[in-house]
Amino acid sequence: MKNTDFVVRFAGEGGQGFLSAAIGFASANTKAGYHAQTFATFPSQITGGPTWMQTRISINPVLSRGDEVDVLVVFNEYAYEAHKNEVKENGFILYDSDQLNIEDSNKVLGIAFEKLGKTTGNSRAANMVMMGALAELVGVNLSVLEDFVKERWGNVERYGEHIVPQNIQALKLGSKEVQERGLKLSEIESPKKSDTQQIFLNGNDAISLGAYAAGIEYYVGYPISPATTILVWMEKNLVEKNKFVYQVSSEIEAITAIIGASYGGKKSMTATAGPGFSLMSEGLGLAWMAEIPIVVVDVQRGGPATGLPTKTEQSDLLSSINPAHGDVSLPVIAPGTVEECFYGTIEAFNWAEKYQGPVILLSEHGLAERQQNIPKPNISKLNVEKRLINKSSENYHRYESGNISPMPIPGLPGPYVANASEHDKMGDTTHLPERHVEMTERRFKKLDILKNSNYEYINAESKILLMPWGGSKGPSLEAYEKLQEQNIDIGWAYTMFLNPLPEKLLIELRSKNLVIVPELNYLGQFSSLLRSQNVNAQSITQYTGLPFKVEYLVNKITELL
Amino acid sequence: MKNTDFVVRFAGEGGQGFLSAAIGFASANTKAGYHAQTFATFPSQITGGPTWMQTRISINPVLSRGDEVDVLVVFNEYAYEAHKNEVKENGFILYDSDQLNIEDSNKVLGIAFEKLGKTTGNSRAANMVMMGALAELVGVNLSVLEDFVKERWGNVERYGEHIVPQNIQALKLGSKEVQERGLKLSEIESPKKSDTQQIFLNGNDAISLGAYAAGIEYYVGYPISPATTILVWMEKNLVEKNKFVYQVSSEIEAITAIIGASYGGKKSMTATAGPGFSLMSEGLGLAWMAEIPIVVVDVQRGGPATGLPTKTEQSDLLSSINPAHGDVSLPVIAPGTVEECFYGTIEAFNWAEKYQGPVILLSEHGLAERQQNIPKPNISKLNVEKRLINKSSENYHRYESGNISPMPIPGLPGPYVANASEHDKMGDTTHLPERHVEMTERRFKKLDILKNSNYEYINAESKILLMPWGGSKGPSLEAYEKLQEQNIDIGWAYTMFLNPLPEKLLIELRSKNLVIVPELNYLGQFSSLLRSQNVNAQSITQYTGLPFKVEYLVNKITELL
Amino acid sequence: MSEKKNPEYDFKWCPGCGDFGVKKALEAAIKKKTIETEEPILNNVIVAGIGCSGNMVHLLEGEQPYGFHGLHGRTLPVAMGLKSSRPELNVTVVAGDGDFLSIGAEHIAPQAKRNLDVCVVIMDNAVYGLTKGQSSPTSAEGMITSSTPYGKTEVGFDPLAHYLSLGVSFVASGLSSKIKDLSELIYQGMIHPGFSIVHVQSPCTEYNNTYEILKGNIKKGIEPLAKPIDVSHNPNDLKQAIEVISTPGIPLGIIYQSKDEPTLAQKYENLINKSKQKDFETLLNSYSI
Amino acid sequence: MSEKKNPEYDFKWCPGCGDFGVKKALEAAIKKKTIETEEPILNNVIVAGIGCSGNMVHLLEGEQPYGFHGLHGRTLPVAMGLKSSRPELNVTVVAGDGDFLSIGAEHIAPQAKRNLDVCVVIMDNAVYGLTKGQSSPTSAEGMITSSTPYGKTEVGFDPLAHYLSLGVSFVASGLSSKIKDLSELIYQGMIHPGFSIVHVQSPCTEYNNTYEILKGNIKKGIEPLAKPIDVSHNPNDLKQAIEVISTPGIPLGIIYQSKDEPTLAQKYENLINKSKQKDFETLLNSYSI
Ligand SMILES: Cc1ncc(C[n+]2csc(CCOP(=O)(O)OP(=O)(O)O)c2C)c(N)n1
Ligand SMILES: Cc1ncc(C[n+]2csc(CCOP(=O)(O)OP(=O)(O)O)c2C)c(N)n1
Ligand code: SF4
Ligand code: SF4
Ligand SMILES: [Mg+2]
Ligand SMILES: [Mg+2]
Repeated sequence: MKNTDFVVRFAGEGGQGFLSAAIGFASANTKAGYHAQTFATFPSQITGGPTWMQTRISINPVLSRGDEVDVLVVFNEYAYEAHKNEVKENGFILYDSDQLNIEDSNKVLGIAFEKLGKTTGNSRAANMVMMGALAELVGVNLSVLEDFVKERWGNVERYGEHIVPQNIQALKLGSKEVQERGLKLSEIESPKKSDTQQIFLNGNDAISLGAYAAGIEYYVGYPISPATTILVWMEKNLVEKNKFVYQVSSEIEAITAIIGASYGGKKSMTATAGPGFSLMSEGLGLAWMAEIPIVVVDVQRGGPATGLPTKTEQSDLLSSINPAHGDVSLPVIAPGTVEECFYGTIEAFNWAEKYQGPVILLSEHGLAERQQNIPKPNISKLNVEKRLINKSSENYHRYESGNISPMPIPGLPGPYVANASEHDKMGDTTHLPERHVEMTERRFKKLDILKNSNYEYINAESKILLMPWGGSKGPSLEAYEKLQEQNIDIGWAYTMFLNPLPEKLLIELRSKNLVIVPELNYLGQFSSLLRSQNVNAQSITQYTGLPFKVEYLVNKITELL
Repeated sequence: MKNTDFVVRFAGEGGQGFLSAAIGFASANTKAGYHAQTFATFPSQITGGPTWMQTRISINPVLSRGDEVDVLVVFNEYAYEAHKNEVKENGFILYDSDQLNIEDSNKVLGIAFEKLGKTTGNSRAANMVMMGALAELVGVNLSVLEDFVKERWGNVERYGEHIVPQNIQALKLGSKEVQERGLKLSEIESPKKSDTQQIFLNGNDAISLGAYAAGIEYYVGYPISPATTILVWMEKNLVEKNKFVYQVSSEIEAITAIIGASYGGKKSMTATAGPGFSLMSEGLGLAWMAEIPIVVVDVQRGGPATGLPTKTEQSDLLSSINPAHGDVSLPVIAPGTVEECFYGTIEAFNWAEKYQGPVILLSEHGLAERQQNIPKPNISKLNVEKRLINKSSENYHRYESGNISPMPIPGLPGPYVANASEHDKMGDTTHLPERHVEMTERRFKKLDILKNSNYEYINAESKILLMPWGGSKGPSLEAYEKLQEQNIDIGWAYTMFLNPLPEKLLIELRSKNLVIVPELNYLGQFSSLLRSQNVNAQSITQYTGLPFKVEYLVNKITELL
Repeated sequence: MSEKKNPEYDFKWCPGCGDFGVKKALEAAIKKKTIETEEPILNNVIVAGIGCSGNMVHLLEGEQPYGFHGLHGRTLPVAMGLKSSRPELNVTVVAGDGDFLSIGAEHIAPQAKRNLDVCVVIMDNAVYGLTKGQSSPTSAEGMITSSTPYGKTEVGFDPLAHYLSLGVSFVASGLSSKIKDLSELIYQGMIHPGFSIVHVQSPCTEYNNTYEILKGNIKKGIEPLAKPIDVSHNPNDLKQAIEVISTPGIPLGIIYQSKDEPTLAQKYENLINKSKQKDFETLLNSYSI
Repeated sequence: MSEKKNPEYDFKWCPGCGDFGVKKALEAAIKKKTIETEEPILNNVIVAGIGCSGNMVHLLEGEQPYGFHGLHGRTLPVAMGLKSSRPELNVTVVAGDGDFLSIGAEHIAPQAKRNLDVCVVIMDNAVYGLTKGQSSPTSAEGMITSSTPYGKTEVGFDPLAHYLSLGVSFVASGLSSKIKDLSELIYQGMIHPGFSIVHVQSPCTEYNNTYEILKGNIKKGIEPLAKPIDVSHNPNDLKQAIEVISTPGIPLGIIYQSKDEPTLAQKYENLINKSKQKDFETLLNSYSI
């Protein structure tokens, strides 16, 4: 039987340049029609330090990073020691035999990458030798990599005419080394060519593209891992007429500036991570109170406080719904895949305009740093909400109607005061009890507009549901499929719309005996929210800074059944 | 039958000086052995504007402000119009007949306060005439006020020898006016002299005194209503050797400075209200992460955002338990009476030292501005926790033992790094998954130490419990007593220790069919927390900026039974 | 006294409060600006801080501009968001000394370095009015307030020197009781292309009544502390500006005004010229495999 | 290279990073201070910001002082809490230009006005190192970074002028590669009674390598930008100090040092003398009825 997927891990020291090789390998395979997902953890230091990245290649869409490693490529001794135990029983470890000296076993495979590469005449072909060896080991047709090489370096004017044949030669040398030793995983099935075009990107790129598709006009932010790349993307791509992007001096400036811009009529966003998000508490309350649409992206990292900047966690849920003092309940959308990062961002902008207030897009390190292929979005099919703008002239009252009212925009009719204190219909401060009642109810009633969102719901008859959120979706879905294979009676529910939950889904959840929530935090934050909404929910938690493994979930779920 | 209590309301324009008369009246009655509680709302403007204050006098400890008014004293037309409808069927309205012209009815009583006052030779005796009239109306023995006058102005060197007889004369004139017209509520019973000495103060004073009793050494804060008076108290009373108090430049400076001071070994506190509390989010996460004991007082006001600075609300509960990103669950103590403000503050300091982390004291405007008599605390009976300080010399590791470890203090042995990033046993940054697991569990396990606190639990057999929190305790208890009189089967549970809840109480709560939670917010924040802890709880909410009325609660509770 | 826009609004300044004068001056400046530039009043936005001063935004009489009354200390970033996205608006910030120089102090330098084209009017009463009389950065060392019962231990903050050192491109100093002069200063700040601050002495009659000190009292032989700047002063000269603020007393008038310093909007315009126009499809295609 | 205190600590500066030099200088200054004042090393606390620079607190070698590694931008208030409550400690702040001058900028003026007696060592590389190369306040206008791909539109911030204008009572400027000189500056800052800032040029070899510009390169004919201050300079004279920083280039040495300005601790001492000793019973009795 052929394999349907495999996992290759590359491990060494930051700066050794193997990361681009790893991404190149993933990308080459996606070009051939395979699906790929990368996973990496970095130390917080800038250069050097133990670094690794793995790529899972599959004939099906990849749900998780892969529990175990089929082939490990190591670039130093430390990497070998740190990772050797995660290689599968029948997997392989590959290394440059001139650089490392690893005790021999039938698992371990030393090839003189560097030396063989140089024989092609290209002094930098070592990685190509390595990739050729890899392809042979995992049973990927060498032509997949050859095509990649041709496209990547095919521009003769730029790269000269030698580089392509040299690299192909290197690929072959690597492949031959492996062939000669007769080592091989069982072959992988040929890719099923998908009928939709694919793009290959990470979660933060997907969020940035989603914001662009939703018509973002204003972005300011302050650098913070793992959200910085969104700022960098915007700085590159949002410098346009009638748009504005800026690195501001703090997260407090960021949140209040985007509120100012949105008050001025612009679709506005900022992105941050935990520490910056906490600093935005007061500003988020202002946007809620004054009813100003904004999108705030929180790319979660390990918390609390400065926490674990380069590790993943899903522990900002409680504080993103209720970040500030007073009665607030912020809408939260938590994408679970790179694709959902794109569509979830568009929905976040739509929600902000629909209910006229702040929306939190709750992403996470594990999505931000993951490279993945997804179907290329079709622009013409995207639904983008426009702002409802007031045009009526005389004595318009911004906060009068019981529900959503068109927003007046400076320069246009309907001047009012956007007010963080309790206010009357034109925005002037008031302390009248009946006004606080009226306005509080107005602010909460608007949330009803957001309660008809999509959700996944499979095997609805089962009295027990598996319901992960955010980036735990992938490993949970894979676990769910494993349980289905074992004919275990369990249902599946999922939505990225965490607050407010889709109304119909909530009714379903309440009818279950148990809703199992895999989530990457200590408190079991989502299950706790579900219980407060009268759902009998229980969490499977993990707080290691790493995503779930599928096997772990299968075991834990089975224990709960 | 004699009355057991009555309510007098004084209403006019800020600056008219009747507020001190109102407090004087309350204080005079407490001197005689009555119990008193004042209640006031102020406009946010500084001088002028509609202002009122009411005093409830009783032979029993006063639980709530009193739903209805027995006697209304008005100082202008607007006050008459605004308050007349809250006077009881058989109540009275008192005013200065030379200043106001109010249509006559048998309820309304004009007396020439000013003019009569002047006849005593003291040009400022108008308020004394008014108080004399009041005493006669409500059936308080005039000697109560005479004693008050003697004590207040008895210092002959300071006030001269005329003022006391003049004021007593004024009291008598007022009293006589009322007598002559034959108006009177039914008489109030004589006070039961209590055997403990009483003091008369408001909630913020009680918090300040509590902090002092607990050994506070460091206070910095930033002004904000309704917490400012705590800062002002400290500025007056904490300027001492080895103590420090300062007005700093923002709430962010306040929270991080008290963390620095506590790291240095000092018992530290700050006080704020909603907007300032939101700004402290990140700092609170730091204290949790680095395990630094601090007390943060949040005197709640109407929210969200700038909200309703001069009105009361209980809407910061969710954000005080979970103010910041990441896995945190801050201990929260919410006093329900002025007395509990005192003892709750001591407990907050004790908790901070016991579990070595931040503790939130959640008070509210309604407590801060309420003057009340409480039994004078007995210093010798107070339990005050001292800091557990490390003294061991060699290679001490601050975060090593599984549980609480003594804190090293700069200058003493055991240097370590207090670290907001995840850390190892000596406080150095680490990203190791096993360390994040170990330290996260360490931080949460410490909360167990706090789970054996006191609680009230009455009529334990009932399957339905009434369980208010914070300042809603008083009116709820009064409602509970009314329900008891009606022989309705309902139990009572109460604690100021909201997070973590006393373990035994939580077990009890889980065994109930219904726990009814009166609370002053929209979301039903405490019942939602209880539900998340598997308690079948439901809220009675109110979000007017005002405290509950007893009658309202009785009706709402009855509906739920 | 100001007529309320609507009967529910429940804030009034105390009798004699300096902010009344600032209100009149601001109203006149806005009026002049709308007339001179022929721009509609609706192009005006008042961004207010939290303090007695910030209530300005609700108390303005006559034809109403837009208003934003947000958080304590955050006027400038709100104004930054608004002005950088809508450069055609006339954005005026009103705030108190506590709001602007204590909790909001961090926001001044960035706007100065960017040269954001907004006009800031600070009502300095050297005290926290709305929270009932605590010390503020501009309170003098030794001053007794409710939060400094034994005297303030911080050196009083010199706002004008601070603005100049940060490179604020228009700095003026006014007195709330000199309404006409003040109005002209605010107007000049509004039309100045760049970051403008009009720092106004606006006494708090309730907690820090400085009228007599500022205006002097001939009968009592008290010299006025606040005096108009000599007409010979050239505000384009930074050195002269520094000298003006270094002489004792409070100078009234335009202290400094830079010439031809590009505004943030102009600088951003240059960036746009450097960058290539994008469209969504192109961006998407850069991720093609 | 620095030996790690323990094997778990997983941060190292990049090869050539300026912060290595600062580390050595700081170690030497602490050593000298403990010897000269005969105070134990345990009386030293290093309060660090978040940035490559802040990792200093974990990388110090030898006998260990206490450390505090908290939040981005909040070194000064932590130091304020610590020093105002424990005046006998030697508190040193280490932070980067982003930490100190951007997100933490609001905290400088208050400490200057209070004259809090701590010594601040800023590692200025004119870039955000730890977040991988965005612009910082001290980046020059026009500089290309990952967050300013078309050039920075803000005027570069002049930290030394800023410190002087705020009244910081000791201001020095150092270069990370001149370890001995730098160490002496830090030592002087530590023993100066009052708020001291030693602002260090500490190049980031990864994102903004300015070694050549700062130190010059004779072969290429590049003059050094950083030059020692002339020995004739009198640092007690503020006017001279302003002149020193106004001449082109980066001056190295003590720029300004005030004389006899009381520290916060001294001022607070005066307050205590004014206030009456209280005890709990007396306070309680003031509420008696
Ligand atoms: C975050 C926050 N902290 C504190 C407050 C309370 N507060 C309201 S106004 C004010 C100070 C007002 O002083 P200033 O800015 O000088 O204005 P003024 O009232 O004197 O005009 C403060 C501290 C608040 N609203 N928000
Ligand atoms: C509140 C908050 N915002 C942002 C960050 C992310 N962050 C970490 S270091 C840093 C900037 C570092 O620059 P600098 O202070 O100049 O130090 P350097 O790394 O250059 O030494 C930032 C923005 C954070 N940790 N906390
Ligand atoms: S308190 Fe002072 S600043 Fe506030 S309104 Fe009254 S006089 Fe004006
Ligand atoms: S990124 Fe720059 S500042 Fe950070 S360690 Fe490397 S060289 Fe030093
Ligand atoms: Mg003020
Ligand atoms: Mg830097």
